[in-house]
Amino acid sequence: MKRHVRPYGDTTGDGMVQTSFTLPVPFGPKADGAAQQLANKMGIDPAMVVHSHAIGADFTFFVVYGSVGHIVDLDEVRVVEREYPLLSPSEVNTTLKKLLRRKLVVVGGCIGTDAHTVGIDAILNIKGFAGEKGLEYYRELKVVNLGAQVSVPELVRRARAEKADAVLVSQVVTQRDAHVLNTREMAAAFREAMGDRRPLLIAGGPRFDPLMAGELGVDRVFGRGTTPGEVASYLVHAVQTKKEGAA
Amino acid sequence: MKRHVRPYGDTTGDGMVQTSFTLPVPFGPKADGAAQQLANKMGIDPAMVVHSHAIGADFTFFVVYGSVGHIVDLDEVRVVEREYPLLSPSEVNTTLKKLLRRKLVVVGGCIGTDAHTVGIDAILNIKGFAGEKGLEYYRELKVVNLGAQVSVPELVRRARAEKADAVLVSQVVTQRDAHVLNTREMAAAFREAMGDRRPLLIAGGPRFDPLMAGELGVDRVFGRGTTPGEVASYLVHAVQTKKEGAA
Amino acid sequence: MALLDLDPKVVATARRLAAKAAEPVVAIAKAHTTVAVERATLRLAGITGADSTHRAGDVPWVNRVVDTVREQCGLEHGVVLPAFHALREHDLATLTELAEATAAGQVRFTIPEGRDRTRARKAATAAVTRGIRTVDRNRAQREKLVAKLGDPAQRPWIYLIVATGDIDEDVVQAQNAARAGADVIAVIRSTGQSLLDYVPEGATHHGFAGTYATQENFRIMRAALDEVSKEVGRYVRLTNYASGLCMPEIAVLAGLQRLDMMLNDSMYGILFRDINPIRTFVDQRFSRQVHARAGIIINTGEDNYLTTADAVEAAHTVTVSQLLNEHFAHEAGLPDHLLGLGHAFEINPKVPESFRLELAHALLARELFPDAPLKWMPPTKHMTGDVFNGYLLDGFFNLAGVLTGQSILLVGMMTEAVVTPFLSDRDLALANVRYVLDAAGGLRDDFRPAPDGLIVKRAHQVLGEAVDLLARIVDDGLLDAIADGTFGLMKRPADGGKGADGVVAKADGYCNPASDLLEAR
Amino acid sequence: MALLDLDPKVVATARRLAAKAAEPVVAIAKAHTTVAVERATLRLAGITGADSTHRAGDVPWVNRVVDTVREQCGLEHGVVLPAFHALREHDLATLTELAEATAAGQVRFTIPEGRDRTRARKAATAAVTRGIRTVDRNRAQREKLVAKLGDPAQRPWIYLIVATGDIDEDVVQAQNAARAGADVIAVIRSTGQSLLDYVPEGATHHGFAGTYATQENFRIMRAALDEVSKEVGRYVRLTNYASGLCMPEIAVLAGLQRLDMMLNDSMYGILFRDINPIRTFVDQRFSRQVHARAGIIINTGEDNYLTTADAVEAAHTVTVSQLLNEHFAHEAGLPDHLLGLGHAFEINPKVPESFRLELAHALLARELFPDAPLKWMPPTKHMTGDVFNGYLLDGFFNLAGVLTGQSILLVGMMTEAVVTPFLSDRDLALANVRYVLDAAGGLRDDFRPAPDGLIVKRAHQVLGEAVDLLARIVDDGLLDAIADGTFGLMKRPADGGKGADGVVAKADGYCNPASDLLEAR
Ligand code: B12
Ligand code: B12
Ligand SMILES: Cc1ncc(COP(=O)(O)O)c(C=O)c1O
Ligand SMILES: Cc1ncc(COP(=O)(O)O)c(C=O)c1O
Repeated sequence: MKRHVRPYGDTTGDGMVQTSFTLPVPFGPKADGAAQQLANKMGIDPAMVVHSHAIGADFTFFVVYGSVGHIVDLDEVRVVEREYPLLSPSEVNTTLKKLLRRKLVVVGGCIGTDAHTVGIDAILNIKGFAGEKGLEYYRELKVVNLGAQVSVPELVRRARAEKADAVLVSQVVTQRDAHVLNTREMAAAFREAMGDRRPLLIAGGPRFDPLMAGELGVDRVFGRGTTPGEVASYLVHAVQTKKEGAA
Repeated sequence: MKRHVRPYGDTTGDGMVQTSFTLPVPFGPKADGAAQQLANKMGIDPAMVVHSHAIGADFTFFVVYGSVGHIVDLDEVRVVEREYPLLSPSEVNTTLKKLLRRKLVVVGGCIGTDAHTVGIDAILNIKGFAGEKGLEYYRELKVVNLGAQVSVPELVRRARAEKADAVLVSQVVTQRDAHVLNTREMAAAFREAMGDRRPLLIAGGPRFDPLMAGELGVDRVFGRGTTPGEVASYLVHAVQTKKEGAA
Repeated sequence: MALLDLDPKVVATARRLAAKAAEPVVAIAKAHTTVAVERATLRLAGITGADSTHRAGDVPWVNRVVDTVREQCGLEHGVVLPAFHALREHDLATLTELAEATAAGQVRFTIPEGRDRTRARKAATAAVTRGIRTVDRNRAQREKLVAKLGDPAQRPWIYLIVATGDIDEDVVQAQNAARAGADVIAVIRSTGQSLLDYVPEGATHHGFAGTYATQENFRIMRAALDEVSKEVGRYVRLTNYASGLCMPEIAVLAGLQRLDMMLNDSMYGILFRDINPIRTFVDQRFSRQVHARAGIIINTGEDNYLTTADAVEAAHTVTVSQLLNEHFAHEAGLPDHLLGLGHAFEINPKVPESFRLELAHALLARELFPDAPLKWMPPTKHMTGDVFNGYLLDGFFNLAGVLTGQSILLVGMMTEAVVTPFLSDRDLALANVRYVLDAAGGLRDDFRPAPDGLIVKRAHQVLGEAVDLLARIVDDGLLDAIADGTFGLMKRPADGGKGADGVVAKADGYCNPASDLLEAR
Repeated sequence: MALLDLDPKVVATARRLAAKAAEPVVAIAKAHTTVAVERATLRLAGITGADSTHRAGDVPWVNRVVDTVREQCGLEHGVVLPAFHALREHDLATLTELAEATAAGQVRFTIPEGRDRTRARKAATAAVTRGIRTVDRNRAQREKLVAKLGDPAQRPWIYLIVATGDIDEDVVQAQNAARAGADVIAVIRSTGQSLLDYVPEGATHHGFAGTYATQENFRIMRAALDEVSKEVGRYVRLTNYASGLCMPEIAVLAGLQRLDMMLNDSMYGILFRDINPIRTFVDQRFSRQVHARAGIIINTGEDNYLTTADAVEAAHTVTVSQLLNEHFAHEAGLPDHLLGLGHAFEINPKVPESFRLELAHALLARELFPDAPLKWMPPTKHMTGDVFNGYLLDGFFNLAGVLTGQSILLVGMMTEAVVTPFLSDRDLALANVRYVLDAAGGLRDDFRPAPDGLIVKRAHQVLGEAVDLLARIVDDGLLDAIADGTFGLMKRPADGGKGADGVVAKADGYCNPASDLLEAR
């Protein structure tokens, strides 16, 4: 694979992209010009405003096609690479048993006012996701699923009571950055309540970027399409690392 | 209207845009990261890669949503403003009659290998476009429609033979910039053959930007959605200006 | 014209079983009241406003009064007796004054007896009657406006959501949506509201993924829609949510502000907000009585089951729930033409013949409830970030709505999996609906499911499964069925859930003029 | 199952009139040859390659020979007599050597007489027979591959266009398209090619909005598709264009390189490329004879009329043209199963009930030509830059194809109004088709146009108008009808148009072994 690539329309290097947006400008040639300007600022040049229509008296919607000059440098792409092996459920169980000689305790739920449990259930419930069984299926995991709309204080209390090794929170609603605010609040509460002895903190949801773990104050972030096996494998890896660190 | 505006998703100033493109990169987290990088370079930040799927083994298609930081400055928007009044057919006829005391001769066609006559016919044929009659309907215009795939030499020859006041060419195919190359070639040929006594040169087609007239070497460019009335009114205006210049 | 050839005997059995399954729950609902029912009653009696001096933020006066009454003399006799008795005792002119005095600790609530009781009851009845008259006037006003401006020219009615979190932005979006063709505007609520045990006050601007339901927001939006209704020449309806812990109060506010439809399901709160089942059934009954009086179309929430359960496997649970919702609604006085029973286009599009299966389900609902204004909900679960594909799927959803004669079409958004709708999403979605209605509006005439074909067989199968499940529910009890995860795979035991402590068994002398007036219809 | 209840007598009348209208034109076609027919004959006889020393760029050897023959002794006796005579006279081994000698001015062509004539004829027949055997072998090879790899699992077959202008990029796109589900790949030609009076040579990389049709490009793409056919486990068909001034030659090249379908319309070149009508009808007859021999499905171009004329007003002209194309094809030896008659979804989507009108037109074609592999063309004219809306429209086009049992579905692109398709456009378009086929594949079973409903009435009306128009054409003559703008509103007089000077009236002694062999079938 080449290091430098550009978008591909129908010819290598043509740079073609499609974009659409609304501007708060009445429909007309001036609006098209404004769309063209925006597209140019986005690096699309030449930009073709191929469609525009009025939305009410004050807005115009546009579709623009054109070629961007930007070059993607693949060496500069930062992604959270999975730094641990994907284990099968039985490998997870054997390793955990050896490491801990007790079940690993996982407490999960949706925090804040978020009631989207399907995602966390996909990770935790036996039923699982994408053909993989959820964490409840793993013999060496004890799973406590608190469900929806759990308040942060309640979560901390339950995590403490259950002696949780890991806390998994889901955040699906992202309007006004609710997911970011809630997760930060959660991380701060655990830090305050338990300091270094806090459990592993894991956040997940379709609009999280795994690169955000640091700024959110959690150990790991999982995004859209996560499978239970990835999470179980990570848990093993994290426990292992912790043990090694402690030893 | 404000001078500075940003794209509008659901809140003033949120800057939200949608974009989609393909990168020549195999599907996977790294590809998503590459898409994110490109979106960032386009000024979308934060950028959400909300969808990606493989196209074959070597390409990935993406849909990205996010907020652009760019601000559109409406004062900087350059559009070709109609600097002449829109006239009714009878106004066009009366004015031309007064100005010329003969019919104004218009020669039109699609040049190069372009065979898309619907656009030029929409302007020239009686039937017209968008409820307006075409130029053939105007008593004081003599229209010679050469149809499709007219070569440039043939066009120059006919324009000369007909003593054309204006030559209207249409270009619809734009792949590999065919429209730009053909139009430039046409303008150069008229310049060479007739110098200053060349007829008015008008180009039209859905992917032309009216701002391009200068670089194409023509007097005026009409884009998508042009109506016959606009063209007729422009002809009157141009003839008038020429007369005044000559006087 | 009936296309499925359903057996009327099977249909009658289904209805009989639903009634039987609902019976014990109706009995429970009648035997209890809740803090929310009592607050709703006082709101009908005229209390408004909030205690803005309270350190926990604005607390509505009605909560102060009901909470204090409960503390001091219990709610088992209802709130109006102690409240109106105290009003007279302390010589206060209005309920608001009573509330202020309550907050200041100056009022002592007791259950009046004998003549005091009669007097309090009378005063309360008079006050509540005034409230109900406002509701009646609003209903008449709606009828007048509809007569004058007209209903939408076509079925299905086009139902659009706004969800900015800010009532002022909502107004912009709603008016533009109406101009672009929306017949019904729903203002989605902020994520947290359903678990609040009070109704916020005033105009609000900071909801998360929705705007708070408040009386003032209702008023603002209704006024905005009245304005645009005139402009577009048809009466544009307004919808909100009578659900969550304040279901009955919000129903009252809707009646007072001339809302036209309300999301109001008999089980949604239990299943999807983990609200206590008894609380929900009690609140639900009262709120539906209010809706019946106000002429408000309710919208039920069966679509939600298909977001947590599989739309093919769980298809019959939708039918069962529709039949239960129908029964509860009838029992509370709602006629068929106010029953916006819900269902949804949520089959995984990868399932072979998914579109035909959708048609089977949609047609089954249509033929089971021929006079109900069915609400047809768009794909959500299988929408992805591929907005092109989403736009297509929404087009086929629209077509299914047209082919099966749905009454209210909730317009799907291509950005369903991405964000709450952009202005342009709504506009594009309406263009999609318009295309389908214009281009294929009459295609229903040419749609004749093959007898014994996939569609007919599937509809019969779902109905059969629904009857079986209803029989099991009759045997086990509806509350146990809910506890077992029958609906949407959510398991909700009867004694669990939020708001259970707001439920109160009625005493023998329980008095509630609102219930009496509404029940008397 | 017939849904329209067409009157078999009216249908028979329509066919009878079409045959009558075509008759004089067939007579003209038989009485003439063209430079292109003669070149095609020589190509069958084995000539290949080009004169790359010529200052005007590569000139195919076949053009040098035919032009020189014409100059020196005319073409009215056909090219093979003078050519093969010269071969022997000058003792040359191959036609290519003859061409080189011709270019060097060393050959003098004459019409052989007596034994010379017989010898030349025999040699030519032997050579042409070898060419035809290659065509036969390719046909057999196709049958073998189809038997081994299989045909597409579903109808309609999915037909996709590639149009990069560069054969190498085309290969990438075509293979990916096949992997994503395409059953047929069409390589669109460069804008200018149809007016070239020669076929370019070799692999090409610089077409405008399409790739030149050359023998080498055909070979490259067929090989690439053979490769991907194995991978995807079904025989992926290849399409190109036997149209323009080189129609017969390209038909021959297609037969020699095992192409599977060819765009080949009896009037397209006249109407949309302003090619001389007589030239077109002569070339068309020969090319169809070649296609018949090669087992190549032809695709006709009625869709184009609806881009210049209105799809509702001109619907009957499509039917008339299909009937004419059918007749010309039958006359040239093509059986029904090779007749990919064209029609299109081009009604303005703003027209009320546009989708049902599309269904009426599509079903009419289906029932008029039950055994023809109809080619169903997507919306193009009413596609705009609103790609979301375009994607939806394409979805309904796909649905119309499924509901009316079309055989070959040309996949529409959301960027139709913008650019020649991007890689991703094709991929998204295929996802659209897949959704519709999977989700609604069987919906045809439930589609029963209401008797006397809009669809049935419209179909009858269009057929009626077609019969009336055919009657008028029989009276006025087809050539005059074309001159009057009957089809696609394009007016093309019989003596106008490009390539007229390439038409030659056959002399009595005209000799063309290819015609003889093909005619003899
Ligand atoms: C189902 C659904 C609901 C159901 C939820 C039922 C339930 N019990 O969960 C119901 C109908 C109740 C609902 C209600 C609402 N919803 Co909702 N809903 C959806 C929907 C259609 C699907 C979500 C889903 O289930 N996805 C499937 C799961 C498997 O995917 P996932 O959540 O991404 O999870 C995966 C990964 O992200 C990851 N993951 C997720 N969490 C975690 C946690 C951990 C620890 C790990 C490791 C991994 C992980 O693993 C999972 C498997 O891969 C989406 C739209 C869509 N198509 O995405 C809207 C959507 C999420 N809802 C939305 C909204 C706004 C609401 C409401 C607030 C609307 C309202 N105002 O009434 C309400 C209220 C809900 C509330 N209080 O939170 C918005 C959110 C907008 C935003 N970005 O802010 C969406 C995007 C729709 C929209 N466009 O408006 N909703
Ligand atoms: C109709 C059509 C055809 C018809 C043309 C029939 C005819 N006699 O014109 C047929 C079927 C023959 C055809 C063939 C081809 N087409 Co074509 N065709 C179209 C289509 C569907 C519509 C164009 C149209 O008629 N628009 C309506 C008219 C009224 O609009 P308009 O042209 O924009 O004109 C307006 C203005 O632009 C302006 N205007 C235009 N010209 C002028 C001139 C003057 C002087 C003025 C003042 C104004 C003016 O005024 C008009 C009225 O407002 C478009 C796709 C689309 N939806 O746009 C593809 C399209 C233009 N075709 C395309 C192609 C590639 C071809 C082919 C080359 C394909 C092939 N390789 O075989 C062939 C060959 C044609 C050739 N040699 O040029 C591409 C061009 C891609 C590109 N941007 O380069 C398009 C965009 C489709 C696509 N996405 O691939 N086509
Ligand atoms: C029936 C019903 N009620 C209420 C709601 C809204 O939820 P909440 O009560 O959380 O505002 C929904 C959500 O779509 C619903 O379907
Ligand atoms: C029947 C037919 N032939 C040929 C063509 C291709 O045109 P050209 O001959 O210019 O390559 C088309 C275009 O779509 C067509 O429909």
